[in-house]
Amino acid sequence: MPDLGKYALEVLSAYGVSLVLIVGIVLLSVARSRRVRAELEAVEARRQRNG
Amino acid sequence: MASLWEYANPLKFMRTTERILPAVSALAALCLVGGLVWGFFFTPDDFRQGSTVKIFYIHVPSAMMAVNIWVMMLVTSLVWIIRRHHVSALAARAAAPIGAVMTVIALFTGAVWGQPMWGTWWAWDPRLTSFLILFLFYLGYIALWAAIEDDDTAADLTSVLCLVGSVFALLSRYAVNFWNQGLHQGASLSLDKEENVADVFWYPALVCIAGFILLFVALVIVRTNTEIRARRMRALLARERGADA
Amino acid sequence: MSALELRAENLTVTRGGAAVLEGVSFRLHAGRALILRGPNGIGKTTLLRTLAGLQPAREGHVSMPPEAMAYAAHLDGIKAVLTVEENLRFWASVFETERVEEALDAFELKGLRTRPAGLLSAGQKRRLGLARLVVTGRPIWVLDEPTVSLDAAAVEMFGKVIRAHLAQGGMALLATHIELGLEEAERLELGPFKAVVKPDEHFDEAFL
Amino acid sequence: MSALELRAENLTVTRGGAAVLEGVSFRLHAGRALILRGPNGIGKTTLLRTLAGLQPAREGHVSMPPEAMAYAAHLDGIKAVLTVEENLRFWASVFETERVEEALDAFELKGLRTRPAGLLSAGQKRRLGLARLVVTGRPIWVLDEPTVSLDAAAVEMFGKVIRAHLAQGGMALLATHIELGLEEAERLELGPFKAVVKPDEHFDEAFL
Amino acid sequence: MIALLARDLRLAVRAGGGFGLGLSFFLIVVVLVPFGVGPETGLLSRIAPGVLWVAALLACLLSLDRIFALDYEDGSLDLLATSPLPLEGAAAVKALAHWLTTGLPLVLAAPVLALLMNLPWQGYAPLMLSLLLGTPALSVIGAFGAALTVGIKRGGLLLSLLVLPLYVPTLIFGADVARRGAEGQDFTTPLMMLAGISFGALALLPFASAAVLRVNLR
Amino acid sequence: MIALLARDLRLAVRAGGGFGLGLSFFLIVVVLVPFGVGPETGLLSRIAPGVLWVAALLACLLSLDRIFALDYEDGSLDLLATSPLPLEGAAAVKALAHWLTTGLPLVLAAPVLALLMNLPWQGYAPLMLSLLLGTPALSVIGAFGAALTVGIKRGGLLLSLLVLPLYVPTLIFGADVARRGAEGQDFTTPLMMLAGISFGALALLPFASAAVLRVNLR
Ligand code: HEM
Ligand SMILES: Nc1ncnc2c1ncn2[C@@H]1O[C@H](COP(=O)(O)OP(=O)(O)OP(=O)(O)O)[C@@H](O)[C@H]1O
Ligand SMILES: Nc1ncnc2c1ncn2[C@@H]1O[C@H](COP(=O)(O)OP(=O)(O)OP(=O)(O)O)[C@@H](O)[C@H]1O
Ligand SMILES: [Mg+2]
Ligand SMILES: [Mg+2]
Repeated sequence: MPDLGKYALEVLSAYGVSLVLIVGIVLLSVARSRRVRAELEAVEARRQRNG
Repeated sequence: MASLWEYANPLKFMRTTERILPAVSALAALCLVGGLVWGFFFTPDDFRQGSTVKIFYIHVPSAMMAVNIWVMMLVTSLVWIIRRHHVSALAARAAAPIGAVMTVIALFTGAVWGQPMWGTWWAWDPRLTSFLILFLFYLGYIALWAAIEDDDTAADLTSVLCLVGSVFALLSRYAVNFWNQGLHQGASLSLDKEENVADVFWYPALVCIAGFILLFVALVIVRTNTEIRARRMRALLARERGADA
Repeated sequence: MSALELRAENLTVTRGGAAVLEGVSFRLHAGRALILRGPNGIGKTTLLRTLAGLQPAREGHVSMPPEAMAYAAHLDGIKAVLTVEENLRFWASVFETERVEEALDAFELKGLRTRPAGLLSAGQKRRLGLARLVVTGRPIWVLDEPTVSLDAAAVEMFGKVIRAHLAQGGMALLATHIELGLEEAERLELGPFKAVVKPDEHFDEAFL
Repeated sequence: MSALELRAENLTVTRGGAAVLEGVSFRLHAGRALILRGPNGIGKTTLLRTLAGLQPAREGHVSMPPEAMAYAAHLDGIKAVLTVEENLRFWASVFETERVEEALDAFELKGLRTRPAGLLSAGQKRRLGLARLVVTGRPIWVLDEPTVSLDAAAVEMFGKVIRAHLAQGGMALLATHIELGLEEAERLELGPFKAVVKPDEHFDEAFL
Repeated sequence: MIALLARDLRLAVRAGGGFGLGLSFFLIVVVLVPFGVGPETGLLSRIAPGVLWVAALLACLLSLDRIFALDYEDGSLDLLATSPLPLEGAAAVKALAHWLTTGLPLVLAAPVLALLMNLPWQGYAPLMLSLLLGTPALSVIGAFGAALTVGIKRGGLLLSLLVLPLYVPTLIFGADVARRGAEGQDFTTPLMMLAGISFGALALLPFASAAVLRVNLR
Repeated sequence: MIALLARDLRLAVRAGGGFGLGLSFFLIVVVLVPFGVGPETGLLSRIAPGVLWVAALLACLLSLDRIFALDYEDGSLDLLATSPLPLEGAAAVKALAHWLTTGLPLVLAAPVLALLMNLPWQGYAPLMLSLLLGTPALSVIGAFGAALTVGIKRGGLLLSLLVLPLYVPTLIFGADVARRGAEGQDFTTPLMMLAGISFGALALLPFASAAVLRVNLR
């Protein structure tokens, strides 16, 4: 861990919040992608069955 | 050589992009982690700014992305208006929330940086102010997409909003400059060597910028494909309903 | 009125992104009326809106431009706070004609001319909406369920106005579920044109 | 269900300040249904709203409180963004009953339970609106034109639900223009109760 | 009651931005003010408490017409009125839902916007306290106004006219708490007054709203 | 065109307060601000130009949704779109009618409210000039936003969110003219910019509005 001096709080919070936001949007995107993919597959399967 | 427009076919777009997605994501992760770790742990403090220079590695890439994502949305909106390729409209829709998040990151890191540097969290500096306005544009754009039921209508309306909004965003940028002269750093990529940030700080920053760009590409791929699937699903459900009736 | 023939060829009309009717073709000569028939939801309203130029057709061709048509639908754009006459005068000046008196006469609205439209009964309101057609002076009338909430006497009034319009060389295109007493009109059953979903459709087309 | 008899005595109901129906009286025993008939504008809707407690009667008396009644009209308070089941569950918890499954069954909505109500067809939406009645668990159903936009199969479904409700000792009061297939129900013609404007009314009463 | 609250919150979330829009309006008004009065931080920090309060009030105001109008239009309100829920309770719950979707986010967002307006640091706690105490009053008063205008088409502007004068006392005491706080003065008196108004409004206005709704449903 | 203008004006007058409501909102916001920031005249007169501009802008904003929504709901817009009037012209005329019923009264009322805010005397002319030049831009930009949201139920808040960022340049230059005027400085540069924005918006935005309306009518 580097010595951040008197600005430790600033630097750490900048990194922390940014990382949380980035990870947040990545997770949201992936989760929604999974969900929509599954839903679409269900609909397509129903379509195959019903012709 | 096949025309670029072939990729406007949703299926082809999805196949191609999903093939390259793992590589892009891996590279993005590598660059991001590498650049940030390099920047955070292995660069010296600036003699004036102390350890706060480390914020640079997030602040600058996110600020650049925030602007460039809007430009990309403008281009894809134009493509939709002119050639009516659905993928294009959906890519703009997929990109907007990423742009908004980038704007928030730039604003937040800037504010945190401003406190030690300028002695204030926020000043109505032109660049900061125009970022705030950019954020509002992102919000309006996203809200309009969300509010309209019909997909093609939404695509058309948001595209026009993006066009008109870009013009007004430029105007605002100019107006804000006129309104208040600023505190903020000039562009560091300027040719004037004096103003440039020292190389020690620049190499990791370049890696971070590459990381942010790759991250954006990966996210846009995932989100665009999600939008394509959601669109397809709505179309199928509408048909089922049509067949029931 | 110069219109000689209205031809629609192989029209495909869409609603909410999905094709509703496919391959609709018909011809209509000056002085004739055509009644569109079909069950609820078949796409009558959609077809009429397409002809009137309010939405683009996905495919096909119409021989006359929307500027030749006067469109009237369920919502008749009547302002409750304006009087009957003011409502008509407004449309007359938009369409640059002078036929307000004629229109008031045709639908027996003379006695109501100074009544604010908001105080009219449903049937009277409908008559005012139809009177607007006279005022447009356009050759092709495109009417979506014109006789909703009219009583028998008013339906007859409407029939007379249509016949007079046709006699002057105009045309009329009507969608309706009930009999209008226009025996001489041609009929077009829309059932056969219902768009079918092809099972082998490509993924990218499935958006549409 | 404890209700034994619903008596309305000498009701006068008003709309927009003017009396619409006067001196309406009827009795309805547990297990029976009453159909209100009359031309457009006679005041059926007004009467039903008065019984349901949404507006006060100017005169007269009703033997059972509005709390015994479940009211359903043209607007059925369905939220487009909630699913079918969520819509029903909401009303079930408002009325503190547990009969959601029963209601879904009765109107064959099980297959649609997770569909957002905004995507239902008009007839399905109406079925959902009627399913709400089952969920209320109240003895007297007050229904204003319940079968609008229902097809024949759904009307039959509705008849079955009504009969089941009556068989449990409930009551139903219906206003309708069309036949519901409830031959056993009593009928009340509202024509004779139409309010007449008395010429000798006092000036201050004329405000009412 | 809880079911009604849950439903209203769910509707606000699903119907796209019940939360977001009021908040964005708050943000926008606060951003516009510096464009109007100029970027000087000293001046901005002096007017910050007042501007934040006025902006919060306007943001509340603009979302008021959703409280009852949508339920009126689709018939839910008729059905609620004939349900076992007392209409007073329904009116109170709907005001609560409005507060949760609009007022509470405003309270939470206020510090961020206060930053933009350069509020002195000692002003943050009083600002949030005053908003926390005051916005519930804004919601119940607004619900009363919304109940009054529920039958009127496009009644938005009329609603504003009716409600804004009613907002004046809340605004005066609320902004006073925030201002005194920012200047480091004692603010117990206006705080007590603000609390009094809030509790009074919360206790009494739902009855008025219900009475007015009954009239409008007739 | 003239017929459409005449009709819109007549509707505004008859429908109860097309003129009055925007104006009263302007009045109320301007009155609320002193309650918010405190009664000090020095402070008030400094922020007066900015507050008047922001209040005028909000008053404009709140009446925007009437521009197209009422005509959309009763079918008039369909009929207008199929009439010989070019839709671009109709959009321009409707923005003009909005300006005549909202913007112009605001310009005329501004001096009275400036009095309430203790605007220095030399600030009156620039204030009115800037409002006179700026409010037409507000109306056409607003008409564009109204055209975008015409199909959306209760789109009012969304409309604000879309339109307010577009108002930023107009606001900045307009308020700058008024502020410099009040401080006795030279204000030709911002005035030219304001005029430029107004004429640009007037010349181009009606086309965008018409395009967007066509999409919404589909
Ligand atoms: C909250 C507010 C802030 C925002 C929205 C913001 C925005 C931006 C933007 C848009 C850039 C442009 C990137 C480029 O052109 O390459 C940038 C770069 C930069 N910002 Fe900020 N900034 C903020 C606060 C700060 C603060 C407080 C500092 C530190 C003192 C700072 C230091 C820098 C530096 C050093 C750069 C790199 C400039 C360059 O490219 O040479 N920023 N910022
Ligand atoms: N927004 C929408 N998205 C998808 N499909 C829709 C939408 N609106 C309507 N439809 C469907 O389009 C079809 C055609 O509707 P249209 O109004 O043209 O029918 P119509 O023949 O006029 O019916 P009616 O006799 O009831 O007037 C219907 O099946 C309807 O369900
Ligand atoms: N706001 C009002 N002011 C005055 N009279 C009104 C108002 N609204 C409705 N009316 C009148 O009240 C009468 C009763 O209306 P009501 O809706 O009860 O009739 P109804 O029997 O239900 O008709 P329908 O068969 O068409 O449903 C009608 O004659 C109507 O014209
Ligand atoms: Mg139809
Ligand atoms: Mg009725």
